[in-house]
This record gives sequence, C-alpha cells and structure tokens, in this order.
Amino acid sequence: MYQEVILDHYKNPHGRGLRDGDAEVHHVNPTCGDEITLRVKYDGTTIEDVSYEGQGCSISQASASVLNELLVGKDLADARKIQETFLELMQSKGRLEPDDAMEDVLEDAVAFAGVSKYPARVKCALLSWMAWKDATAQALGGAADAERKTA
Amino acid sequence: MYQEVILDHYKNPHGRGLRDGDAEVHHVNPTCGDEITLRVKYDGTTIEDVSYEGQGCSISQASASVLNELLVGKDLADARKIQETFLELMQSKGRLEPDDAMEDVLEDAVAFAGVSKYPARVKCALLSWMAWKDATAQALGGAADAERKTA
Amino acid sequence: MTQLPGLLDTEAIRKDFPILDRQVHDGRKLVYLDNAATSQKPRQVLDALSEYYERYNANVHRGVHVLAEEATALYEGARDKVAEFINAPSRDEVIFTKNASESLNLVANMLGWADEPYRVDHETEIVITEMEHHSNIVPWQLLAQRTGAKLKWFGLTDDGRLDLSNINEVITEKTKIVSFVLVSNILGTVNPVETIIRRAQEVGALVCIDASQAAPHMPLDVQALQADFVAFTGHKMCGPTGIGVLWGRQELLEDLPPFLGGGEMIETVSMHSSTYAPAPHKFEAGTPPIAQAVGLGAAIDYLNAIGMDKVLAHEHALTEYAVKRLGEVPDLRIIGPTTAEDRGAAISFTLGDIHPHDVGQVLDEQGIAVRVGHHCARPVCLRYGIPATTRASFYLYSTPAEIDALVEGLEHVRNFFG
Amino acid sequence: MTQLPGLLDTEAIRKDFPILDRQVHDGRKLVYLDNAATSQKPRQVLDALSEYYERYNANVHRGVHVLAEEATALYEGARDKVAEFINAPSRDEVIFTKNASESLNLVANMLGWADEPYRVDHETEIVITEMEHHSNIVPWQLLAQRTGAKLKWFGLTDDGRLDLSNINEVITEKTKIVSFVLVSNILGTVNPVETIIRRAQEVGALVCIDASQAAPHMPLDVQALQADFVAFTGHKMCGPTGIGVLWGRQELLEDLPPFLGGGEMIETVSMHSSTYAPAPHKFEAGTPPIAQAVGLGAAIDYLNAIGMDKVLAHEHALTEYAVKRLGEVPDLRIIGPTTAEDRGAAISFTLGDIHPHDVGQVLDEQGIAVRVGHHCARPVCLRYGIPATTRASFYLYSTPAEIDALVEGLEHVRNFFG
Ligand SMILES: Cc1ncc(COP(=O)(O)O)c(C=O)c1O
Ligand SMILES: Cc1ncc(COP(=O)(O)O)c(C=O)c1O
Repeated sequence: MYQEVILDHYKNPHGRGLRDGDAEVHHVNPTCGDEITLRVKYDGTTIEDVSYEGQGCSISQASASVLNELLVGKDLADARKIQETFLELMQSKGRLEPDDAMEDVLEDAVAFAGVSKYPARVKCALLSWMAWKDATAQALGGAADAERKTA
Repeated sequence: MYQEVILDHYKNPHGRGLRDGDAEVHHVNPTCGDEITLRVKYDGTTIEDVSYEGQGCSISQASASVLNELLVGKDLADARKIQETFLELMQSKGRLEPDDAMEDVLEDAVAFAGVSKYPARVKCALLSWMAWKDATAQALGGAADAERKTA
Repeated sequence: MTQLPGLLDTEAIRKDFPILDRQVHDGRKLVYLDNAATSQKPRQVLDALSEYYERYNANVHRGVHVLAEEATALYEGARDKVAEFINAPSRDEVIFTKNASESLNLVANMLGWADEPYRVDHETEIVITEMEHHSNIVPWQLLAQRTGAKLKWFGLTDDGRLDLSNINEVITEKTKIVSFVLVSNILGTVNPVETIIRRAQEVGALVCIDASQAAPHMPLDVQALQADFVAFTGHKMCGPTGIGVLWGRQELLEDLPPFLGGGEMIETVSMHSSTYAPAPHKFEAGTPPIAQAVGLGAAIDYLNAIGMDKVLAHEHALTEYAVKRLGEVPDLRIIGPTTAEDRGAAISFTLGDIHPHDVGQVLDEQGIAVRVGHHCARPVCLRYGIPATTRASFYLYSTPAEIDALVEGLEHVRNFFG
Repeated sequence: MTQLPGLLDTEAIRKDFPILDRQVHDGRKLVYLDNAATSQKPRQVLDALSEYYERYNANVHRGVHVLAEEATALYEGARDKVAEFINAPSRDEVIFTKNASESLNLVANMLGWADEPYRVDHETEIVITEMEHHSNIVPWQLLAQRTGAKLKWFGLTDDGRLDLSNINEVITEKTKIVSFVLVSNILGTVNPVETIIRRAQEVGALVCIDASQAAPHMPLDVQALQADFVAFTGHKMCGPTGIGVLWGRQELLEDLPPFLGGGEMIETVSMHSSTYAPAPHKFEAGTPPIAQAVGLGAAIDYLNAIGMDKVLAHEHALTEYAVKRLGEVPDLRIIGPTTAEDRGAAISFTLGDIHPHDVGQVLDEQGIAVRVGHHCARPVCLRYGIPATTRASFYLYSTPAEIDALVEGLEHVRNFFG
C-alpha cells in the first residue's frame, strides 16, 4: 500500500500551506482524527490554487499533495472527472486494476489503488478530495451540503 | 411429579371456598397467572380456618387443599414449622429425600417433593403457602411486607 | 407418514439441526413445538459462529489490522444480507440491536426525544393493539407515562382478529405512531397491514411493525409493507440469541435522535458536546453483537437456500393439518383463528378446564415441548377470559408426525386429569 | 525466551485459543496486541456455546418443558458465576445487558426517570472524568441535555492520572452521580477509587464504576469497591460478543425505574398499566442473550481456573517489561503513566510525528495487531494535543516475545518513514 510515490508526496508535499482563496472548508475524518483545512481559488472555472493545512497519516497527507499537483491549473470539468475517477478507484475495494486510460487521468494518484483494499484507510485518501468538492461547491455557489451527502 | 395424592387433592379439594376471616390476601403468580384469594381466621394463636378461592394448575390447587388440611386446627407455632419445612422441601431442587421426621411434619405434603425438581412449578406449589404467611402477618399484626420479602 | 402438499423435505432439513436428535426423559424423542418462543439453530449457523471466533474475531470499525478489517467486513456483510432479506432500499437502514424488544424500545425512545414533527408529547396519541406482545406494549406505556401522551388500542373480535370497525376513532389526527404486530405470537393471526397503514398515512402517523413472528416464517418486504419501522429478532429465525434488527426509513433515521450513547455511535466527542455518526451507526452504541450478526447472516443464507416462500407453504400446510387434527380433540378450544387462512403456525388452545401448566407438563413427560402461559400477551388472555393457553408452534423442520404426536399426547393429558 | 517473574504458562494457555495459531499476510505469525479492544476466546468458551445450541437451546423462564428448564438453569447459572466472580452480595444484583455501553446507559436512564432522592434534574450535577471511554461520556451528555443537569469532570495531570486537587469543587452537594473508569482503556491508568468514593459518600452521591478494562485483568470485588454500580463487558474477558453486565446495589435496583420495557421484565401487564418483576429481571427486557451469558459463564470458569491474581501478576510483569522496552525506542512517547505502578496492560504511545495510522498499518504488515486512533476516548487526545495514539494491550496469553516483536516492528516503522 505504501507505494514509493505516496511516500514521496508524504515526505515532500506539494502546495502545502494556506493561501488566499474563494472558500475554505474544514473536514475531519472522525474515525481517525485526520483533519484538513482547504481553500480553493477559482479564476472563472479554472482552478487557480488549492491550498491546505492538515494533520493526518501519510495517506491523507500524500493524497492532498497529489490533489494539489493534479488539479491546480485544470478546468473545473476536467477536475471533476479526475475527482470522480479517483473516487471510483478508491471505492473499488482493490478489485479495479487501473488501465492506461485511468492512468492518463489520475497520473500519480493511481498509486493509491492499493489503498482501496483497506476500508479503514479509504477515508484517509478521500479526505482532501471531499474537502475540495465541498469547497468548490461553496466557491461557485450550489448546495455544498447536498454535495457532501451524495459524496 | 403428579403423585396420586396430588391428583386426589386436585380433584377433591379440602375446604375450598371463602368463609369468614380476620384477614384476606390476594396473591398472583405472574409467570403463569395462578391466583389465590385466601382468608385466615384465628382464635388466639390457633388457626380456626383457612378458606380460599383460586384458579390455577393442579399443583397450586392441590397445594392449597393440602394446606387447609394440614393447618386448620393447628397452633401458629406448629403451622410455622410446617410452612418452613414445606418451603425447605420445595426449594431443595429435588435433592432432598424426605425422611420420616419430615413426613411426620408434612403428611400429605411430602407428595410435592417431586415438584421441587421443576423450578417453573415450585412457585405454583408455594402460592397458597406464601398467601397464608402474608395473611397471618396481617391478621396478627406485624409487617406483612417485610415477611413477604424474606419469604 | 402423512403426506401434505407443499411440505419441505424435512428429513434432510432435520439433519442440519443437531438438537432435534436429542432425547429427553429417558429416551423419548424430542418433539419441539415451541418455535414461536425460539427456533433451533442449524449446524451452518453454529459453524459460522465458531469460524468467526476461531479465525476473525476482533473489534469492528476503526481497526487497521487484518483481523479488524475481516471482522468488520463480516459484520457489515451481515448487514447487507439482512437488507437484502427484507428488501430494504438501503443497507444503512438496518440497525442491529440485541433483540426485537430493544428495537421496539428504540423506536419509542427516538420518538419521545424527537423534535417536531415526530415528537410524542402530551398532546399526541399512540396506537397499539390488544394482541401485542408485551415488548410492543410496555415501551409505549412507558413512553405515554413519561410524555403524557395518550395510549389507545384496537380491540379483538371473538375469532381472534383485530377489530378495526372503529379505525377512524382510534387513529386520529393526534396519532403520532401506530405500532402493531404483523403475526401474533399467541393467536397466530396475520394482520391486515394495508388497512391500518392507509389510515395512518391519512393522518400522517408513523407506522412501526413488529415482525418478530413474520420474518422467520414468510417473505418479508419492507418496501411492500410501506411501514416506517420494522422490528424482528434473530433467535426466532435460526439465528443466535443476542441479536435483533430494526429497519427504519433512512430519512427518519437521519432526523431522529440517538437512544443509547457511547463508542461507535459518535462522529466526534469533546467533553462539552458530541456529534453523531450517520445511521445505522448512530443507533449502535458500544461493541455490537458482532458474532451474533455474523450468525444471523448465516441463518439468512440458510433460509434463502430453502426459500422463504417454501417455508411459508410448508408451515401453511402444517397449520391446516394441525387445525384439523386439533379440532378432533374433545374439549379443545383454539384461541385465535380456527382456520389456516391469514394465520401463522402458532396455535394456542385451552383443553377443557385442565390448566395449561398441567397440559404442558404432561406433554413434556412424553417428550413434547410446547409453551404454556400467557406468552407475553396477557391482555389477550384477559380478553378471552382465560388464565393462560397451551401453544404449539411449528417451523421449517416440523412434521405432520409431530402434530400427530401432539394430538396423541393431548389424549393422554385428558385421560390423566379426566 | 525472556523470563520474567510472575508469568503464566503461556505455552499451555495459547493452545486453548485457536485464533492465536492464525497466520496473516502470507504466513506471518499473528501477534495479537489489541486486547483492550476485544480479547480472543478459548476453545472452552466456544464449546460451551456450541453445546448450548446443540443440546439445550430454548427460550428461558416460564417454560415447563425440559429444554426450557435446562436453558433457564444454564442462563441463571451464569448469573451465579458472575455474582461470585465479582463477589456480589446477591445474585439478583447482576443484570445482563448487551455490552458495557448498555450498562452505563441503563444507569444514566434509571437516574433520569427516578424519583427522589435519586432523580437527576436541572438542579443537580453529574461528575465524570476526562479519561472516560465515550461510552461513559455520551450517556451522561445525553442525560444532561435531556434533564438540564450540569455535567462536570475531573481533568488529567500531565502524567496521565486524574487531577483530584479540586475534588471538593467538582463533587459537591449538588452531585447526584459520579461515574468513572477503574482502568483507562487509553492511558492504562488505574484510578484511586477510594478517594473518589469517600468524597461522593460525603455528599450522598451515587457512584458508578466502569470496570470494562478491570474485570478481565484483575480480581474484582464490588463489595470492596463500595460503589453503587459496576459495569463491564463480556467480549473483553474471553467471553462472547453481545453480553455485558451491570451490577447494582439491591436496594437501588428495587427503587429505580425500568429502562427497556417488554417481555420478561414484567410482573403483570394489562392494556392500562403494568407492574414490573423484581431485579434483575426488571432490567432485562425481551429474550436475553442466553447463549452469550452461558459463554460468559464459561469464560469466568476459565479465568477462575487460572486465577485472576495470577492473570494480574502476569500482566503486571509484561507491562513492566513493555514499558522498559518501549522506552528504548527513539522518539517514542508513552501517553499515560510511564511505569507499571497503578497501571493496566494497555499502553498508548506516539512515535515521533509518524501518524498512528501509519504505525499500525506497517506493524500489521508484519503480523502485529495493535489499535490506532483515539480509542473511543477523544478528550484524552485533545488533552495531550495529539491526533491519536498507537495502543498495544496485553492479556493472559501475551508473551515477552510478542513485546520484542512489537519493539522490532516499531524500529521497522521508523526506518520506513524515516
Ligand atoms: C473503559 C471502557 N469502557 C467502556 C467500554 C465499552 O464496552 P462495549 O463496547 O463492550 O460496550 C470499553 C470498551 O470498548 C472500555 O474500554
Ligand atoms: C410478536 C413478538 N414480538 C416481540 C417479541 C420479542 O422478541 P425478543 O424477546 O427477542 O425481544 C416476540 C418474541 O418473544 C414476539 O413473539
């Protein structure tokens, strides 16, 4: 489960720290205490920045770092696609072998495939992604709460 | 468990019916719905009458009949001894083989020895005896409640 | 051997139940006709229990070690099985409790502590029926006492059915909750759910169904029932003791407050305040009955392999036969419906004025296990003016030969006390 | 092999626990150090469960047939065993629940619905501590919210003990109940019962002790404790899941109102009102966890055969060794007492800034099962400013070699994330 890529992101996180943003959310994984404060900044529908602070395990930390690397600079539609693909992978219970198409979308994030076998850790990997989804809904209007429920 | 003696008392109960008394009690065995209304009449410390009405199984009916037969005419002290001996027998879980001395005290009531092996039925056999004890405490003063609790 | 249409292959089924080989009272074959009190357990369920403890045992949720993940998967897998068994729209609507009684108390307490529009208080009414099990009476009496709500109920007809003639007076605009039994454990009656639900929906009352005697014996579909809550218990359906189920509609479970507080049911706790996990966990405080849920899952697998429609047909055939045979016993009076129509396989009766305790005891001496008493439904005994009944109740392993043995046994009882 | 004075013959004992032979992650030997979450079960307990279901299974009480009488005798026999195990003055003071959480909720609810002098209301105060398990926090928070009572608590010292310096301000004349843990499941601390009880008695407050982590590990004598209620749970003491115990003083159980309503807990029921059975039955609504009580009885037999004083000595020796060995791991900080004095065999720690989830996961890959997280005691994590801990906890089958494996495993964790 601890792929080299994950450990790299954990040890050298991308874009960590809180910077200016359009919306801020604070998410907690109550089962293990992982926390993240995350801000998004949009330029129209382009993601200008995702900044974050948090504490948690290597999986949740690395996942936030990967998120930052993948999403910053992307258009919202593309970002959504990435988020949904990542969610699909993480909910696959280890039964999904990422194919080339998926690797193209997820890049470094495919390294989390192994995590999906560990139900207790899936939430760690998803924490920042759920926070991003929530923050985006807030920043661009729309019912953040409704989004969280269906997440 | 259904000794001939028990069946006899069941089919031809002694002293059944409510007559004049110094105190009346109503006892219920909640686990099976057996009920008895019982009155005692004392002449000083001599038991002049124990009258009763009730509904219930053969064991509880026969037991009330045996009680009437044994206690009426006895002095309170003797009656207490009989009641205590019967209680001891019924709580013996079938481990007590009544000896001659016990038979002398209990007469027909020794037939209930077999019932003591059946925890669910012990309460049936004791119903009238507990009612008598309670009624006696009421009739002669003394804390009926306290007596019931230690019974 | 008596052949009836619709019977299961009981010879094969009985091999799965070790206890049915037991002999009692010096070599008498056990004839177990006390299935409404609790069912026996097939080896498949006992094996699932042992396997759980021998290989996977760990506390569930939150663990990152293998055993904890496996135990959690088994426990939550059992929830999936229950959800499918009752056709629940979502697995998150299945709450594990310790028994049906806790399930029913849980509903009563949720409503007592709820906010509007669910809150039961002194201006509102609770409706039950006179044929409820004590576990569906006392929780509502307690709730009524503690909130000032008024407790009302449907009475019974002489032939053991609900008297719904005054339904519009019993269920009114003030009614917040109607809780009733799907199949009576004492009368055997199968109640007309639709009529009651229709009226409850008219006035906006919630409906709770006690399916303790239904889940083991017939296909159960909570969506078809259209109730808001359905309660049942594991030990009557081939499962272990110590496990019950409450199904509740998701939106209700989201809105209603928790009952028991503690580990597992929280989202986050500080000394000053706590927030709660989403349902079903909100209602499962503390270490749940893990092995028992796994055992219940195995019981459901077992029942599914046979088919609940087949179980129903089997019991219906037995009930028809039993009603007929019992009708041949002089002085025997069935308390409850006297035909097999809309009735389950629990049959209560009186035998002249021989007390049920005596009936049961003399049957027991012949190896025949029936239940005697008021079967936790004393108001029914009061209603019919009897102190108690003798009850014979069947399950998927019961046979016509066992009914014959019962009838013979009753003849012996009559002679004995005659 | 490391030899420590006071150790049990673990080689023999481990043979009784089938799961300890299990291999995980492709052939790694299981090192089970998650005993504070739940214990493993000896074959003797599993056999008792199977035997119960294969020979005696029936619903308890009220039955006149052989199985019902035997099942009742077994169930009530288990109550006798529990009573003796905790030196209860009377067997009728032992209530079977589904787990310790239900036991604690039962106490909270009894007091909420009680008459004076026990009643908890808006003029009164409830006292707990900052080291409670969520199951001894949330029920009191709910009670406080629902009655308006004030919830107060003892804080913790830096070395993981109760700060009783302000005991006279915390426990006052307004205090109705003081509920605290005997042995903390997260810190391992053994609390000074006497000091607290003395103050509680001074002001006439009731005392409830959460003995969930004590009953499995040391002799427990409710009379010596002098508390009013003591709660614990079967699955942590070699027993099955689905069974807990509440012991309460007889006069209190007589005076206090019931909690769950239903079958078995009543004396007589009519539609209009009900009366309740005497304790313990008053508090046991519905079909109890029969097999689980029998299993708990077998667990108690097992523990008694070894001797609880010997279990205590064994764990004390292990704890001493573990504290010493863990002290050798760089960056490891024990959260809780750092010596074996007045501490149980659950040891929480942090390892530099490696997150406990990562510690636990990498240990698991080596076959070592520990628990990580806040162990249902989040206020303790908040108090010490840590997100979570890793916890290793021992039991009568744990060995020094397993502690060595843990220490080696932790080295590996450090290298991995170093
Ligand atoms: C100290 C303490 N109290 C209460 C509990 C709750 O026990 P259960 O989960 O069996 O209800 C636990 C265990 O989880 C515990 O360690
Ligand atoms: C109709 C009905 N409801 C509720 C119950 C209570 O079930 P349990 O005792 O498992 O809580 C029973 C069984 O005893 C029952 O037959």
